[in-house]
Amino acid sequence: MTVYFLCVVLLTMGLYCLVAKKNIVKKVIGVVIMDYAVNLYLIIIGYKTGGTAPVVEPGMGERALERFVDPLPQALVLTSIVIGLGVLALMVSMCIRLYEKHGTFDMSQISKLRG
Amino acid sequence: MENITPQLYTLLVFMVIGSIVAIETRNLLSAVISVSAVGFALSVAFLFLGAPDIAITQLVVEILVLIILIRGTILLDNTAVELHRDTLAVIVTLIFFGLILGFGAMIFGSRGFPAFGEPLMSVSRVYVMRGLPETHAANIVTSVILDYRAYDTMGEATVLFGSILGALALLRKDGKVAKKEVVPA
Amino acid sequence: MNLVPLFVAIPLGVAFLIPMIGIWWKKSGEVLSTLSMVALSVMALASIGAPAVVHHMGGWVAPKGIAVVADGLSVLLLVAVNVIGLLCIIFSLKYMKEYTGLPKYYALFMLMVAGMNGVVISGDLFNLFVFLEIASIASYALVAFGVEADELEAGFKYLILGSVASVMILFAVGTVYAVTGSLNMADVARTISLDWSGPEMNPALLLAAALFLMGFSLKAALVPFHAWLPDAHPSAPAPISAMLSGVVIKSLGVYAICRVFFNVFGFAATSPTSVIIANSMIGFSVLSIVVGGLAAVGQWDLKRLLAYSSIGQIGYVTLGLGVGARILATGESTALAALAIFGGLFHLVNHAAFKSLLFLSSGAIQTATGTRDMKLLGGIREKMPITATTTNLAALSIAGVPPFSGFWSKLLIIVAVVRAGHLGVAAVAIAMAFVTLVYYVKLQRNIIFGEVGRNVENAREVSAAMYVPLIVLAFVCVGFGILAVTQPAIGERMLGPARDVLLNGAEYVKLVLG
Amino acid sequence: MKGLTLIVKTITDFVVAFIVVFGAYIVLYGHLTPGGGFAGGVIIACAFILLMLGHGKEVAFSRLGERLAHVLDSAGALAFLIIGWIGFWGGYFFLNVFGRGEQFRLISSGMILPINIAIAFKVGTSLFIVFAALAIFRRRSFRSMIEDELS
Repeated sequence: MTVYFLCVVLLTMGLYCLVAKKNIVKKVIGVVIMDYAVNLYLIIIGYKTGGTAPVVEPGMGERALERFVDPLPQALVLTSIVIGLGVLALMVSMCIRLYEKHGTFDMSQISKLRG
Repeated sequence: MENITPQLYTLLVFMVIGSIVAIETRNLLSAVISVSAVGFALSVAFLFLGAPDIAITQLVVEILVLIILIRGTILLDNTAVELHRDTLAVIVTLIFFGLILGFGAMIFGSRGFPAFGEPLMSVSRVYVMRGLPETHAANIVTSVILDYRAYDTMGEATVLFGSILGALALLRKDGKVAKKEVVPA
Repeated sequence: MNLVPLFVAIPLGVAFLIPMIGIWWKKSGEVLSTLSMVALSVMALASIGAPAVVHHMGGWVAPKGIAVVADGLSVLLLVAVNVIGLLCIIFSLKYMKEYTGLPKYYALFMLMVAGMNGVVISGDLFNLFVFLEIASIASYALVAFGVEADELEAGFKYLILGSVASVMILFAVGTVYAVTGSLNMADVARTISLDWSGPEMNPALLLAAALFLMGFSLKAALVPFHAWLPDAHPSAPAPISAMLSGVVIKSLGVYAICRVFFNVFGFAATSPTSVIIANSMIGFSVLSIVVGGLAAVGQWDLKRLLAYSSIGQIGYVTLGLGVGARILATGESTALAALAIFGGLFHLVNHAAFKSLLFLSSGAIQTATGTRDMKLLGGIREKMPITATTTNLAALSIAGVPPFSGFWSKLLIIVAVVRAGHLGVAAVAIAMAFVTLVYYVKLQRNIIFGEVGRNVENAREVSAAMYVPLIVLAFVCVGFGILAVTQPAIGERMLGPARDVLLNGAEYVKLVLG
Repeated sequence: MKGLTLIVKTITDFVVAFIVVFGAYIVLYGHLTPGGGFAGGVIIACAFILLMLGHGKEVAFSRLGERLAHVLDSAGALAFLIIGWIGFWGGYFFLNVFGRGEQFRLISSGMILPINIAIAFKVGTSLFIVFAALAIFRRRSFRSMIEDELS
């Protein structure tokens, strides 16, 4: 149970980084940490005590299959990691484009728009 | 039937500390390297949790993330000087932090949420039991992502395609052919 | 053989082809995307009134594989997305001429359409998340497509907040999976209704519901989560603003809220969770109506005014749906819930039509005059008669002047709210309807009528590729208003199936799982 | 100066081949052992990125032309979609109409292997392209600043 708890702590720390830090690279790092937290959470949901990796080897019986951890969250996490990578590439390209326009990574100096 | 809990806790505590360093350090290079350390710890944690596929992917993606972050951003500007702290944001987040932790304690201990190490597996039992005979893929995770849920994986490939296309679109030289007078808002 | 997957497969195929062919054939984007959007619109319009269909991807039957479902609600959204997408593409043909990198623009546009179609027909929670990401990522890139400083900043803001929303939604999906052991919406709904619809509350499901509500509200820009919208919508190129305001916030936000809460979580009369969800929906809606309306009054940037107005109008849509949900959750009369939901859906369609019309008009005005500052505009009626007329019609419609369509949908929502007994909410909704009128009168006086502004003197009417979509949308706005009064049967045919999907949440389980 | 020192260049040349082979192994055996198209594709992309870091982008592009990379990127995604379409012809989108073959063999499990290869092409080329684009953009826009740093 404490494991879930630490995941949530990690998630909140990412959120804190996103909200409180002004540097846009720091904001990117916040998003990355949040991604880690969610991926870990999903894998932990699928863990079975004493479980093994869900790869069948020749001659495995029913008992061995019973010990497999849940494969579905792993499939979800694989997708989620890829999405995270894609978002990161997009974010980094926005960051260096912003740097080119403003010469700084500081959001409070970049910010002109009023929300 | 080894007990992995001690290793898992060690890794998780390491990850939390690494994240704190990444968030609070003034030097962006240190921040990026700390966050990558967290990522590598995550990859090891996946290995302990019986997810070698994810561990491999996390590892290689982490390398790429590190390279992209360093080459893309850090070489430009390395220091993150906080001119002034946004106290309101800090307070709001701390309150949020407390709420989530309290809420989490309530949820993760409750009857409605399965305890750690006892997943329900109502649908995935079918994957585990019938995966090999139905799809002929020995790696059940692959059989899930590329056969049972291939449509999701197509979406995943599309996300990557879209984000790369978006990044290329954002990195082109000039946005407009001939600039017109634009009156700022 | 049912053709539902083509709504995703066609735009995806086109999006993959355009960058490849675009290396040799510069016009590929324009041609391929227009053709495919025509095909998609025809398919969407043809499926109105057809019986609901389920397609099991890969032949794996529902809980094992991914199901794709096109029921009444999905078809309604498919029509809105594809028809408005087609009009925006036609508008882009001329408008986007001043930008570079056009193959990338059209490919991203098609990805956005594919993502929205995928969200709308998805029958699986994780699949919904994946397609939501496709649409979001394409829209992040499109918002910053002009690569000017403020566009990049708006895009970055949108990207950061969108990532937060995505993380919340994924966390919620994981929690739902942990509790129910399945990802298929119908299967999850069945498990929840069997195990957790009693008076005992499952805190984990409440957490999942809260995270879903926050995540989707961020995508829909309901008020505590609206910070990205007033920057992102004005910064984007006009056709993209029209798509964002017209359909993206609806299909990624409002539709997802409807599907997840009405069909998956369900508003069972005995469950305390459902009342909490319905109350928070109403709360967010009222906040959106008030904040969006009041903020819009003070704007002088045309597109920013429209963006704030979108927040307020989305508030009306979710108000109708939320009141309907609350009535279902407290187990009062179903007929009243039907009225509220019908009003909400009607306003959703109306808003899709007139807000995309207004954003496209703002693009036409910007092209002709080079500005969107309302202080520099004025008197375009003399120089650009067609654009002025269509803008005027849209403004009248959105301001809720009878007999235009916006009046009828707002009337239905307010009547439902009053009859449900939320008099305070109704008073706010009525007051803010007058505020809407105020800022559209301001828009009319400063842009359409009045003295000819400095930038308008040399303006000329835009070319046909730009005003044809405007005229079509104007006809839709007026047509809905007239049809709503004279031919209620047509409205029933369009919106009835969608309303029934939301009203009888349990039918969905039977449809998918048989 | 293009790229890094001679030692790095020599070792890079030597290592890249191994990395690509390893990536190909991860891709091809994705349905039998842990790994798959995505992880393998990223490994292959890393090999090309290593080339670019060691030798400069010209050498990397001489091994994989820029235009070819763009075409492969789209083609990989398109191949995936076409495999889905082939199944649609049999009644369901993504229906596995290919023969399943014998268990635990390389050529088995129908469409999984072709999809893995398609994903590997798609992921490998697209990550390479985006990295190259980031590097080129940086060099174009911040040339003076980077030269200061290197000198």
